[in-house]
Amino acid sequence: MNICSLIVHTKPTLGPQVSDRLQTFQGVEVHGGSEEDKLIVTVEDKGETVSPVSDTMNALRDVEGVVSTILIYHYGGEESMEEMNREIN
Amino acid sequence: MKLTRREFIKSNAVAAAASVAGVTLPVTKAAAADADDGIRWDKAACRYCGTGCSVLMGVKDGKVVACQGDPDAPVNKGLNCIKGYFLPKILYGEDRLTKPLLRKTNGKYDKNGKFEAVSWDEAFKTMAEKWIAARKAKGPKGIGMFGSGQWTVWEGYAASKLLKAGFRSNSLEPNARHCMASAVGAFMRGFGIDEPMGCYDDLEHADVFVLWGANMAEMHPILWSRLTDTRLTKPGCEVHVLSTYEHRCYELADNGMVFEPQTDLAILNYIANYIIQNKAYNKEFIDKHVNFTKTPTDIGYGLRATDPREKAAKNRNKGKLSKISFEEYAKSVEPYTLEHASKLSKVPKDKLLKLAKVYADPNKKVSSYWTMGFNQHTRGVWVNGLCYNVHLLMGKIAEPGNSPFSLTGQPSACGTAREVGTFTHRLPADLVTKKDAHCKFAEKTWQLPAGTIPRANGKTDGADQTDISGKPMGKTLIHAVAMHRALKDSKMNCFWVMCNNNMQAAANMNDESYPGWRNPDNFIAVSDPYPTVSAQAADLILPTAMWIEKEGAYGNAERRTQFWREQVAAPGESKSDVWQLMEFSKYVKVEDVWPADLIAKKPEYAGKTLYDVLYANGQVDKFPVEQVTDSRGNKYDNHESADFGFYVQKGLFEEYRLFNSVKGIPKKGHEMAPFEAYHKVRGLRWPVIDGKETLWRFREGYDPHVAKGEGVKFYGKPDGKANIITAPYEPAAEPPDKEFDLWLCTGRVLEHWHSGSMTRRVPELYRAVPDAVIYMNPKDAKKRRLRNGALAKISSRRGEIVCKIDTKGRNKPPEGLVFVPWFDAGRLINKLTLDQTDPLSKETDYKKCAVKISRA
Amino acid sequence: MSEAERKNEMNRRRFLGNMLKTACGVGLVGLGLGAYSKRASSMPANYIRPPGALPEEDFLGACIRCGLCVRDCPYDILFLGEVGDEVATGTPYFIARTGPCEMCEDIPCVVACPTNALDHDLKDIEDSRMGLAVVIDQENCIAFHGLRCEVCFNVCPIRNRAISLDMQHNTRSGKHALFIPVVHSDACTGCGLCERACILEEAAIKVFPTHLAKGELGKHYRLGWKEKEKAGEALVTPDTEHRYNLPEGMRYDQQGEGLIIEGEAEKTPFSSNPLDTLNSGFMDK
Amino acid sequence: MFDMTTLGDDAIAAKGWFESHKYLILRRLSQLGILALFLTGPWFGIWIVKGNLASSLTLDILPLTDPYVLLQAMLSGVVPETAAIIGVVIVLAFYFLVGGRVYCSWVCPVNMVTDLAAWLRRKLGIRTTSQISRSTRFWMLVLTLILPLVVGGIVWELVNPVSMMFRGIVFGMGAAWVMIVGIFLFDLLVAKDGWCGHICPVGAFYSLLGSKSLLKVNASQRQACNDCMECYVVCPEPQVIKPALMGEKKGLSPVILSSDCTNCGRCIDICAKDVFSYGGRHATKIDECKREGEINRGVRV
Repeated sequence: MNICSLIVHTKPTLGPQVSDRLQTFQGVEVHGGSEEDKLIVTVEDKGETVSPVSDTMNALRDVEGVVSTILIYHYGGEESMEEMNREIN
Repeated sequence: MKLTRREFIKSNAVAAAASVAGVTLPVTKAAAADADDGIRWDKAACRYCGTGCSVLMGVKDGKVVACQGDPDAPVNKGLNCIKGYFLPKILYGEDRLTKPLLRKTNGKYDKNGKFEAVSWDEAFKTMAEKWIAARKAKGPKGIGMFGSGQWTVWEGYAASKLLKAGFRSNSLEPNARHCMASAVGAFMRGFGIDEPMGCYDDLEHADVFVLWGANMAEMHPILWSRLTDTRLTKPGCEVHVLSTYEHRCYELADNGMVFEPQTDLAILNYIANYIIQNKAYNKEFIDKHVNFTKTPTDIGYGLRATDPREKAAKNRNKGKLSKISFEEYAKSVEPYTLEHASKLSKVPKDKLLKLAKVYADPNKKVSSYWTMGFNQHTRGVWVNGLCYNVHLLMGKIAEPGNSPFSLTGQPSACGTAREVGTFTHRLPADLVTKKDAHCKFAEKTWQLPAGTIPRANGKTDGADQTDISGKPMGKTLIHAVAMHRALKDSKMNCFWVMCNNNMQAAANMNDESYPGWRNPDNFIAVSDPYPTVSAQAADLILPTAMWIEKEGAYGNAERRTQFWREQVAAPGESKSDVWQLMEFSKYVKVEDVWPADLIAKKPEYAGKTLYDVLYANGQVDKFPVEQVTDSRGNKYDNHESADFGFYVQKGLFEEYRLFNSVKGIPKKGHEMAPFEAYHKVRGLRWPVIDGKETLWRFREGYDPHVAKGEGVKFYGKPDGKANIITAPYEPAAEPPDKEFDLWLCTGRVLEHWHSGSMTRRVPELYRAVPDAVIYMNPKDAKKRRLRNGALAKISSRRGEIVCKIDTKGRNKPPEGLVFVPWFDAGRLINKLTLDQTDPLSKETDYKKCAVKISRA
Repeated sequence: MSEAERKNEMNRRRFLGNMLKTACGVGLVGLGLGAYSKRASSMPANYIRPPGALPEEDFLGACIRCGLCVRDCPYDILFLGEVGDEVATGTPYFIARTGPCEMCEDIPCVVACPTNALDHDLKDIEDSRMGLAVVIDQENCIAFHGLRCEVCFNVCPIRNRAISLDMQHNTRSGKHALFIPVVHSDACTGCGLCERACILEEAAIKVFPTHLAKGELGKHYRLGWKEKEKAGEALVTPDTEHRYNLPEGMRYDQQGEGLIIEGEAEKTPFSSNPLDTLNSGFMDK
Repeated sequence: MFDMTTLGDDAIAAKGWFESHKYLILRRLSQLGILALFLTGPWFGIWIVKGNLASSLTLDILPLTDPYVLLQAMLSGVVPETAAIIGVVIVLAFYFLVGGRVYCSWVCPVNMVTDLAAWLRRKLGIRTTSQISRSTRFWMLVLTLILPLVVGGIVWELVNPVSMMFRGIVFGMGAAWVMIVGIFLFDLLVAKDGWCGHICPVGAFYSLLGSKSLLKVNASQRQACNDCMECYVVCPEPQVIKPALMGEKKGLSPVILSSDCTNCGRCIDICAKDVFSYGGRHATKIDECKREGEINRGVRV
């Protein structure tokens, strides 16, 4: 499965609106930064062999109000979903 | 916190992105994953001073393991002083008391026995027997309770109810009597309502700060850092500092003045005179909002009536105001010329002039701060008032930056001691026992038969109130210092000291406090978490759950009420003060303390315990036990609720709130938000009306009690006008003479709080400042052939102790004065102090008595 | 060679041989000792010599390890190095964190010293330089975060001179000040009272031997303003007067604030404080 | 070889146990007594003597300073304080009179260790010898005095077991006991009287200091010698006995003149025939006189 985090720069003051739009994408979650117009976004898939993550990321770029997206962190592992959902502490 | 691997990776991803973007995320799993050390964080108000910093306490496995300043608290923004830094450690001193201890010989209570562990039941049975007997035999003043500005709000309220309604006694005093009574007196005389009109935001808005007998640098460390910051960042900002010795505030002072003790009275009158002479006063303000009055003079020093100084006083203890004109007022301050003030105070003229000018400059916003220098003063009410006079003359009051501000020493001096009626003369919400109507309102609110609460003069509707003995009540008021005298004289036989260390704190230990407590006729109970000096001198010690071992609320100096939840359980059999008060009330029946004619007015109370009448009254116990939970789902215990079967704290607070909210309240202005609201905020500054806080009182726009167009209204007074009260300079009770040739001033240090019962159990704080020292001028030391660090004997007419001399330390007294802090249980400076009080406020003056020092 | 001669010769050889062996052996011991003494003269940074101690090399020569200073210390803070300690055996030291020098005015340890290893010329304890306090951990010192601690400042016996508080704006909280402790080497005696009092688990202010604690400016460089102050005048002749092309109402202060727009300061001829006007005589104008 | 099992039996038979251990007991009392004077302060708060053997102050009046240590310090460039100078003069005068190595046998705490080693050696019959020359200590002495010049510090005192042991007992031992055990094992297993008799430069220094001292052991009754050899066995510096005991034919004085002699009195104790006694350096005349009591009084003085 894949988990990525991105910084999505938005046009000034459009942070909250863009944030709402991004939330509608499958596997996308916005964690904050809408006030700074720098959204902290994660994109994840469900462990499919052909990951939709890169498609999602490309799609994000086309959302209205988005200036740029920067990939910060990428995790790509072979674990099964059961493993991923096991509690670690 | 449980976390899946998936969430963990995701949170790392989020944290990485957030740190690159420089975005601060709300507390999410990102942060939690990084620092998931199993610690539960919750807010609380700091245990120590009246500043009211908010702290976050970290609990793990039932123990407080961590703390931090609350970054979201407006008062301290995540900061703490050195005492706050060590908050968790005050709970875990090695010598915590965990069992009730009673002096016994051969298994029976004995005043001279050794302390033995007893059950709570035995403790309260023994105590109730003594209390009921003393109440019957000696009347309403035969018993007494000495509480605290460190009590939580509901503890003070429960105590007020137990004593005033239950035992029908006004013998309830808080240690705030030693601390804030003069401030209260002046607020009531000047404005008719207690507590400052401004708030801490004045610290950012003032152009000039004047410190009158307040060592904020050490005593209110966080407020001082705010004041300092304004001084550093605001162009033209000035700091004026006045005290009887040079302390750490002088490091920042633009105009530092050391004055001869007691002459603050003259300096303030000089400033008023300067303003009037230069016609700088705000005429419009005076005309609209101020009455001029005078107070009787030559009023004595609150000593025992047999003292020659009392016999010589013409108007002993008198304080009734009489109206005068502005011209008469102007004439009364006329003698206080610059020359006269400078000569009396020994402050150079240019410095006094500089000070007078900033007050007189209409374009400069001036905030005056004071603490014990004003309050612990045999003319404390006067001197508080003289400061208000200056502000009122200029109209520099009740607006941002223009603020006469009385700082408090204790965490809930305002919230508890003052607001819920723990003084002998007070009832909740500024009501007083002197007024029949106030008492009747309280009786109605408390569902008591009319005439239950003892009136100050023992009369209701003009008729004597009957006591349990069948005799008339008589006069019922007794203040803290008088309590110790009554104990010594066997007039009071039972005394319960709770949440403070009055043996160490009260003045003249050798002649009054100790003989009173150890008087064979008396039974002294002390509730404390630690074996303090007071506990040592007691007959029964009740182990107490402290601070965050119970759900609590404090009200700080800016009228901010802050709540916290119970964070951890208390050790052993320790119980909170509110539990002790309520549990004890189960051991007393109505018949034990009320006369038959009173019970006859409410026959349903016959045969009931005070607990049933006061707490299980359908009002306090109306909120069922609930699981206390915060917004993040963390669960908290509440031992009191579990033990009594209802939500004790909520019940008490909501009943107290009736005094501020029901129709027909005798006094408005103390409105509080509902119980629930406080758990969701870092405190609210009352009056809280429609959920909105009040920052500055008495001013239109800021205070909803001031109607549109009124501008300023001092609504505590019936005519809406504040009082300017003229009072002269009068000398101190015990100035130095040939034999006792030095002034003694006592006080605190930054590292230790009050009697040191908590801070001295923190090894680091103890190491930082282990013992009390005598701060002394090097010249005075040399005259007595004493070197820095030498041991010296300091003695007064009443006692002596041995301390080290410090001529190079943080406090630099002028020649002729020494300063000794009182935190040190090993060097009890209150053996030396004189039990002199302000005759009006009855507050002790710990700042001025005569001592001598010689080599030990 | 006769038997006796041979015997003599043998004896002589043996004697010479023995002597050589002994000399070599002792020489080796000497080398070893020399090397050991170099190692032993490096002390741990938290070991501080008593007041008046000579510079370490001289001190090791002068101290005869008698322990009289240890005995005469009224606060019993001094120890003698023991074998295995990382300090020259038998020489006195103290550890500030556990037992700092209490700065006795009569300096009994120095008086006790029979060899001047503790310099008898030290008469005023405030002149001693046992080491130098350093606020070594500015990340953990809570004063740097704005907490009101200042314990080191408060316990310092050379009040306000050895440690002062530098008051600064707290940009994080926006409305509090920071009270930053700053040590001044011209007054700090290295007594270590601050280190003992530091309330952190591990002290953020520590006393080190001066050579460890102090930096040194490159010998070639001078601080211009200090040199000027020392000399009492500029080292190089000051400039002749500067003149500038400026529009009306502007001034230029070369040494001070640069461009000055005049006429902004006073909006009216009156002081903002009417008392200034009221109190100033108008007759003598 | 010599029968170790009967060592001293003759003396005990002739003089009784106490008389044949008199000086041993007196020496132990002296060594322990000196330690005790230093220890009453730290142990009981009764301050008789402060400091240690390097330098001390008795009853806050009498300074005493070890000349050997001070000499090392001065060689590293130190000008001592008056107290130290007075202290050194007193000590020098004392040892000059009674014999430098009196320090070794009556004061030095290491002596107790090496004596124990020697005694055990005899009991266990260990007979190892080493090639170390007795002159090594003088080389060592020279070395310890050169090192301060070269290195600039009192180097020897970093390792000197003598001062280390005394200081260790008075101030705290640390790992110094390793050193002492080392000496013990060295003396026990490697060389008879290895430390005191061969290596210790302190002894060498005091030996030189006492080369002209007045108090000496005198084989005044050497005619009575029955050649039992026991004095040689117990003597830590046996080479010093022969000239005095056997030198009658060569016309040598019965006084043991060698400054290596520590004036310990072991030979006096062990001799069943009372050959030895304390006497003055020039006491040949007393050779004829048998008034032991008088001589003993002299010792006490």
